[in-house]
Amino acid sequence: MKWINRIIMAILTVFVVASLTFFLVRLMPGSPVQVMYLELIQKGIPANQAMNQVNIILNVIPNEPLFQQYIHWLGQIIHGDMGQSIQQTGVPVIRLIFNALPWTLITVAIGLLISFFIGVLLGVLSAFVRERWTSSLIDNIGSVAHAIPQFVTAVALLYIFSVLVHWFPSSGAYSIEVFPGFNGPFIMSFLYHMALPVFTYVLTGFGAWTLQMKASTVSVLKEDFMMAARLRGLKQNTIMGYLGSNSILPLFTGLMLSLGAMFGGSVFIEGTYAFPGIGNLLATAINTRDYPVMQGCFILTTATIIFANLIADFAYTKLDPRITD
Amino acid sequence: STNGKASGDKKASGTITYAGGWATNGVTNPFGSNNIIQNDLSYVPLAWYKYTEDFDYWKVLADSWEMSDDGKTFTVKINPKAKWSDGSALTANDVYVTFELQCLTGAAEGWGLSKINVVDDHTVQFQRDPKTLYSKVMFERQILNNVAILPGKIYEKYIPDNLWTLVKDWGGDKESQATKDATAKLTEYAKKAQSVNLNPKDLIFDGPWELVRTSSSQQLYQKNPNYLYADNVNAGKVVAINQTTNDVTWRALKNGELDYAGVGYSKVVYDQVMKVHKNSYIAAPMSQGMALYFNENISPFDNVKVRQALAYAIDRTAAQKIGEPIGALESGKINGLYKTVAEQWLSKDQLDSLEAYDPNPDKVTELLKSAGFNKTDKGWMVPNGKPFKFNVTVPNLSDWVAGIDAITNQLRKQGIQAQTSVVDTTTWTQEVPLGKYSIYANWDGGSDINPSQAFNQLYITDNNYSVTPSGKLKNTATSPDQRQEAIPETINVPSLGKVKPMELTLQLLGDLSQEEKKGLVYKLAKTTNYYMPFIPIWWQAAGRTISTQRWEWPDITNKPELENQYTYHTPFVVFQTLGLMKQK
Amino acid sequence: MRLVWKVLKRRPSRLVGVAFLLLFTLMAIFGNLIYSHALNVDPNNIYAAPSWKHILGTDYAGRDVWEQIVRGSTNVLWVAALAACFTMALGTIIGLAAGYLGRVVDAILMRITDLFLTIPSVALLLILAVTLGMSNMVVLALLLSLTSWGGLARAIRSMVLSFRERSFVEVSRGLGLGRWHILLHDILPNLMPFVWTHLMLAITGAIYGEVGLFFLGVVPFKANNWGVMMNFATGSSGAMYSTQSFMFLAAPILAIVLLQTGIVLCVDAVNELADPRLRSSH
Amino acid sequence: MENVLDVQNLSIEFPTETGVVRAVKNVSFQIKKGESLGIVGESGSGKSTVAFGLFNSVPDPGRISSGSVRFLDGRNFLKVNTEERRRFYWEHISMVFQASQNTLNPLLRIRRQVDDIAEAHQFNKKKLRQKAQSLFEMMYLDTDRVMNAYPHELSGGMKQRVSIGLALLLDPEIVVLDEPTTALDVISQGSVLKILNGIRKELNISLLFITHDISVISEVVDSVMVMYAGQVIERGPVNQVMSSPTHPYTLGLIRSIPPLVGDVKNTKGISGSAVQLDLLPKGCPFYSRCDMRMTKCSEIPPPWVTLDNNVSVACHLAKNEGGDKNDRTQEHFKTI
Amino acid sequence: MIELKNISKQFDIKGKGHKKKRTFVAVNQVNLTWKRGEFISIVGESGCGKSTLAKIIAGLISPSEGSLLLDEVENKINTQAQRARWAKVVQVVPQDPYASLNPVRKIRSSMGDALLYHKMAKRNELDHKIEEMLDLVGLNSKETLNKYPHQLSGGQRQRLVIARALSLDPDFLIADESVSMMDVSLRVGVLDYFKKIASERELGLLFITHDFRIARYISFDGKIAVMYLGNIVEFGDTQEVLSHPLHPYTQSLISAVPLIAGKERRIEEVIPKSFEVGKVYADRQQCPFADRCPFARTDCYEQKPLLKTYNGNGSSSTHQVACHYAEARELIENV
Ligand SMILES: Nc1ncnc2c1ncn2[C@@H]1O[C@H](COP(=O)(O)OP(=O)(O)OP(=O)(O)O)[C@@H](O)[C@H]1O
Ligand SMILES: Nc1ncnc2c1ncn2[C@@H]1O[C@H](COP(=O)(O)OP(=O)(O)OP(=O)(O)O)[C@@H](O)[C@H]1O
Ligand SMILES: [Mg+2]
Ligand SMILES: [Mg+2]
Repeated sequence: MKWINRIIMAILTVFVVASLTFFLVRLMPGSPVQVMYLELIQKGIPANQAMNQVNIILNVIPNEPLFQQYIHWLGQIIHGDMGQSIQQTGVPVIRLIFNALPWTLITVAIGLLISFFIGVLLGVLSAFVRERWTSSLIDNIGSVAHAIPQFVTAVALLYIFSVLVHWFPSSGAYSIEVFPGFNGPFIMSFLYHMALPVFTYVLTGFGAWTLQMKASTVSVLKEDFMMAARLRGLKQNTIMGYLGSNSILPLFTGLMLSLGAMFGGSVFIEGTYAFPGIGNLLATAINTRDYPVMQGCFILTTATIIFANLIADFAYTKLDPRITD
Repeated sequence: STNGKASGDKKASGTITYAGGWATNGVTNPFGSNNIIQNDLSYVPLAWYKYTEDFDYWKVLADSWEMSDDGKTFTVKINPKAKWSDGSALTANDVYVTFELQCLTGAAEGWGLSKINVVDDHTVQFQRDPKTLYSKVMFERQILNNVAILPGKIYEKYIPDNLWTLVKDWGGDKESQATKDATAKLTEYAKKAQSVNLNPKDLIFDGPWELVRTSSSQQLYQKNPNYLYADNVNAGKVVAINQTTNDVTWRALKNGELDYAGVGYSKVVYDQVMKVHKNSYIAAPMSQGMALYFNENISPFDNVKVRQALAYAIDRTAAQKIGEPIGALESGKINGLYKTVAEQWLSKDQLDSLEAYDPNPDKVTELLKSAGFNKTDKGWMVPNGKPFKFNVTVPNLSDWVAGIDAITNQLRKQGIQAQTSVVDTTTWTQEVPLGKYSIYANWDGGSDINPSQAFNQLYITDNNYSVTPSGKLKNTATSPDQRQEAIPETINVPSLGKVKPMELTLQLLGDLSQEEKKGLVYKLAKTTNYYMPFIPIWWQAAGRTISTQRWEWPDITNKPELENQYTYHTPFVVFQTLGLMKQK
Repeated sequence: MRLVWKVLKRRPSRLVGVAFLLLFTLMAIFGNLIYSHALNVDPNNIYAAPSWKHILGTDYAGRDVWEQIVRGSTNVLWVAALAACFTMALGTIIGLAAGYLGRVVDAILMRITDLFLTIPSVALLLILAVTLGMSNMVVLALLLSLTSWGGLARAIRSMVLSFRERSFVEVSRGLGLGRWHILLHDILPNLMPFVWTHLMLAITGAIYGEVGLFFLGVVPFKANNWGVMMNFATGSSGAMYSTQSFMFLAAPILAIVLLQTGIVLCVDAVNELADPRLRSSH
Repeated sequence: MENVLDVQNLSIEFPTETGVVRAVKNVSFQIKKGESLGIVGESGSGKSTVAFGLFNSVPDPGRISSGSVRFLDGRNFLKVNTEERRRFYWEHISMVFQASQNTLNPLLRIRRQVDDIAEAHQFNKKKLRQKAQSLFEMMYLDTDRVMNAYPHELSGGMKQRVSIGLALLLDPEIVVLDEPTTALDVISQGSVLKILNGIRKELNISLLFITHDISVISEVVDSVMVMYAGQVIERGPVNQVMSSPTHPYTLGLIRSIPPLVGDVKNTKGISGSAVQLDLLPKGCPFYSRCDMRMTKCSEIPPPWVTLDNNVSVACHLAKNEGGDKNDRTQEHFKTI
Repeated sequence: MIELKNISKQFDIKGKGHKKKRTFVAVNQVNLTWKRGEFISIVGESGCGKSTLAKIIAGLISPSEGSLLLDEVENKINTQAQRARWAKVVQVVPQDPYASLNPVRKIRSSMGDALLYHKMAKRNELDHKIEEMLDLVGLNSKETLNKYPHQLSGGQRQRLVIARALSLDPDFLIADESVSMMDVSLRVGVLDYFKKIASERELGLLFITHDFRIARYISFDGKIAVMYLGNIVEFGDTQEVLSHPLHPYTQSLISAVPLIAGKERRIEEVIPKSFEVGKVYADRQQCPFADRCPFARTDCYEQKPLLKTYNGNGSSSTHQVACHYAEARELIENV
């Protein structure tokens, strides 16, 4: 019951965000209709005719009041239709998104997992050696890595690994010469292309985990049950298990939340590496005022975050017996 | 099905990788508005224009062609050996449908195409509307060179039965209901034909390579064994990389990934790229540049003297060094024409009679003073005592920004409160015609090396007028502010007297003798040189980079027809067809 | 002052941090005074090597890189500081209101906060930046804060909720003190260490957002900004591709890294200074 | 009877930024088989630290600076290697913690925690679970429910009893109880004390019972040791110490307990504040709060004197023979 | 004089999982009269509603039912003004002296706040006032005023809290477990302060504790109320209740107090059937202690006993008990 409520709430939130962005993107200066309309007029087509043509080409009714457009859009979205791209006439937004999403999702997920893993390791390490210089070194590295903007790291990595030494490719998600699908060459090519984006996610991501894990571990280490476990003569493995499970648990919610942040960061990272994911799609859409695509990216990202949160909460109740719901 | 067809072909084992793609996630539809197929590679036109002298072509799909003396019919014979990639013959119907498609978008009507007749399987007759302002030469070039032949089978179904009636209506009175309806109908059909998404496997090709696969950043092509000149083609594969931003292409070039790229450079990158992988640079001419435009509705830029003073104040060469250091041509004498075109159309004396506007501080002072300006210790003041403000709006194309920045810096040093404002390109596109900016950077020149097009752009289109197919001028401005150039109908040019630039341009567009045209061009050039509706800063570099690491490219010294291919076509398509490229 | 020094001295990393921060602050304050004239474009001195005249060399237009960094710092730091202050104000006020003004207000404010937390902030920032055109620093700062107050508001709210149950608040209520009095005198001072620490982190966030916007190049710009420098260095000017132009690429990157490092290293010092419990427990 | 535990001169220090805190100083005591010893002292007097010292696992950053701890096997436990130490724990010495609510892993069911102990000490899991169940039953717990419960599902008193049960799981020779009742309600506390008393007698194990509330102790222990500022200041059979305390501090502790019957007039707290390790004089640590202090007390550390009634005490006032000491306790008795 | 008339407080407990919301009665139908100068101790196990009752009296939470009378005038505490006025009548000293001082404010501002707020002191005479207050509780104002709470010892903190409560010059003082966090040796000192100050100022003192020893010590000449699950189950003069407890719950509480060897001796013990405090919800009509009572009979489960005066052998008429089968016992005697 509670979960059904939450799911309904989540869907509602996505809807509200979608509606808000509907109006927001249309407030941007330079509407695509205007651009095309003026282009046509300059070609010598009379005003009303030009409007007509824009109407046909762009799949929008020009001069339609915003609210009417919204009602229109509502009708579409209820049928699960996100509309068609304005700039790439005739291409459904869904298709653009599904072309871009896998790349982002996979790189973000791998980046997240690796950074989480490294962060947790370093955090535990730092907690164990606390009050010593290694610990403060780890902490400082963690917080600095966390504070350096993603695009700075991305540019630096690009410079080093793609420009100075040509270890990694300069753009794209895979080489066109391999056949996309579940085959060795394709996977290798993909891994090769995603190395730098993933590396960037890891470098900018692990710091936060290190700090959180350290804080969490330090507080668990202070807990009486850790001392108790030691005095009970439990094996070192068991004790580390106690420590690990108790200190990682609070990080789970953050794990899912950071998925959203990383989706946001993809705008910078994918831009820098010319990696054809959601971030790139969004940046292009913003540049060309491709409203439906912008909205599509927005809705998708928001939905991903919201549902990731939902899953995190759900998993949390399963993992932590203290939360009974 | 298309996979591996050429795999046995020993000769065609090489791969050409080039940066040329622009589309991102578009449709595979060679007629589509976001087509991802590099049409040059997969679809060829009837003939390739050499861009040297009128009437000089390489035959591609066409065997022969002829323009009737009265200029009303143009007959083309198709090479009977021409085939589609699936082995079927390429016939007159394919050509017919291809040009019908052109009518849907209103393009063909613009050139004066009024009807097409299929004479036999390999002969097509094009009818030209004699009233049109489009010259015979241009008409011929459109038919032969500018349109790639698409498969008729695929597009037939998008052509309305009453196409030619609609085309006729389209050319009628602009205000009539029939014209409006026809336009609407045509656009609707065009849209259908353009937005359909075709699977590469269902497509057939008549060019040297067929599309195999696309990703969001690359396309893969494979040799078409049924291409008319397949024997000459020795590149088994072509990989096209999307040219989203220059730096992606630079990196690829620096990494030795590319055989060919058309990309601009900054000096440092140029030096680096040319050092490696046997890259070399071919400075292809291009008739586009960057210029400063004035909104002559806004004081003090309505004053010719102020504009001239600014021309004297700006060191264009210095700006170009910063904004477009590699491959760019100097703007030369300010006359509205591309430098080489001007040299071709104007005599040396005529050229010399034009003012050069080399940087000259004395002239600046003189002109501004005579315009009522005052120089104080705070810089120049306009006649009403306020500071002279020079605020240029630039779209965020970074080379432009850098160049304009250099100019504002120059002006500031001369006591003018100059400033650069950068807006994003979309906003800029929208706001320029609305007359929002007093000074702005914009593209310079028509899209053709034909002077008529250049002046058409400058004096008619940019002035918010348009030429109707029947040769009349029509004001398209929707508000007074929109007439941003606001060039008066009559300009009093010293040594020429009263000149009506718009009328002259209109005449230039028609069928005239070369001599008559040259006379008009001189008048217009002189007018431009005096009236200064814009200040050209540089001509854009259209340089191409080739790598001779894997391929040997043809020698272009003293072969302007080959050199021109770097500007107007994807050069290796032509070179491969002509059998001029060798693999290393 | 003695206290500040004492706290800083405790860890060398803090001193390093403060040194960086001080350097940039001085740059930001005095930069515009030293370099009051317009940047000098010099086509004959493009990508000059570092020299006494140009400490960090020159850029693609022959302009002094060091000068740009200094001018950039004014913009970057002002906007960041302003944005961080706005974020703090917004987050704190909303958090306090949600935590203290009863359930209805809480429910409404928290829904809004959740909404802002779930909307991908970078995307929102991009769209808003293009929409508003970012005509001046205040607008830009407001914008940056608009996308970043959510986390703080939520944290403040939960802290208020927990402080509300604390004994000393109960005592104050028992002493008959008014709600607002308690909020301002009992609860707020307890939040201040957190708010101060968060302020520092908000500055790093604002720098990230601001520089990032300019780096992406989707927004109009007039001012000198490290993001614009990076955009040009990685983009059109191609500074990335030659050792000759290395300084133009490296300078803004280094500036950002050093500034962020400085702030981060100061965070724990600020934390200690703001919290009397931490200060004297040593 | 032999000593199950023999502690000699145990000293424990905590290095801090302001200096070294000597939390435990030269503490020596022995516990015989089946005997139970109580340690009483104020907060901060070093009781818990002694307990952790027995396990050779003083919390960070503490270190054992000197002394020896010997169990039945006679080896110095402080020199035993880690693995052997691990095996020794719980099988020979176990502990019930001060805040034993928090000594159970919150993420695991009690059952699993029993299993973990079985695994660590290579016991049969099934048998050990049965053992645990029988122990829980002894403690008036609903065994099935408790075994399958997560710690947070149990009340404080229940968790405390579970902890005691777990401490007895491997039949250790000695169980250390660090304030096992402080956090409990009156009735729960009463029940726990009763259970402990019962088990002690039934299983004949030794107890080390630590508390700051001297009233809690008298029913459970045989002898008592009073600590102040890390030092033992009085030690002896519980009845002797309770009825005739020798050290002024012990006396003060007893006097601060309000009686349940009779007059309350003589109830009196100890003046001054609780143990402050950084303000100790050279001599007697209790000097500043003692109302019978003499000048020499601040200078000369009081000698360790064993009195007739088996009570040992570190106080300048204490004398092995002579009447005035007896007079004083006598007088004190009257006041109670 | 403060009178509680049928005061009840219910909390809605959120249902877990599918279970419905339940109403939990924290304080049930409590009647109590508390005169100026009178010392009353309230004893009971954790969770029995002692603090809730204290908060109701202090006006910190409003009762669900019943009324609060001050000098026979019904008193409502809804507005800020009423709360401020009531604050000068009743003050609470909370359990944890550390948590009840604002950790980030100096003692001076913590102490001065209320005085300024109620305009009982002007800003310029504030220091003087605070010094007076601190002198009263035996603290050196010079040493303490500029310190933060964590720089003071537990005993000092507790005295500060008392001083602060007294700063409004209330007529009644409630001490909620005020010494349970302190060391045994320091407790008596603080208790003495309470006693001394309350008698000097003729304050009514309501002392909440779970320890009978402390209850007896503080209200030696006063009264004791024993609470169980929100109900007052026994009420009477301290000596009387302790020497002859009537309710089985009181008896088992007293039985559980550890005795000091050589000073006290147990004569008889009453041990409850279970060591866990049960839960009683609003809908049950039974003796709340029935589930644990070793003497419970059938009607204990059916009918809820009311608090009434016990007229058994030799008891004074003030001794009240809520038990169907109340029986006086003597459990402990002096050695
Ligand atoms: N981690 C530590 N760092 C520094 N000093 C410590 C540490 N742990 C304990 N101490 C010091 O050791 C002394 C003894 O502490 P211990 O916990 O043994 O006291 P205790 O008698 O058990 O007190 P309580 O009754 O409060 O449990 C204390 O004064 C304390 O200051
Ligand atoms: N705000 C509240 N919401 C729900 N239940 C509450 C609330 N406050 C108290 N209770 C419940 O009311 C009961 C009585 O609580 P109260 O704090 O008065 O007990 P207490 O006798 O003071 O206990 P302790 O000795 O532990 O302080 C407890 O079971 C508690 O869980
Ligand atoms: Mg302890
Ligand atoms: Mg309570």
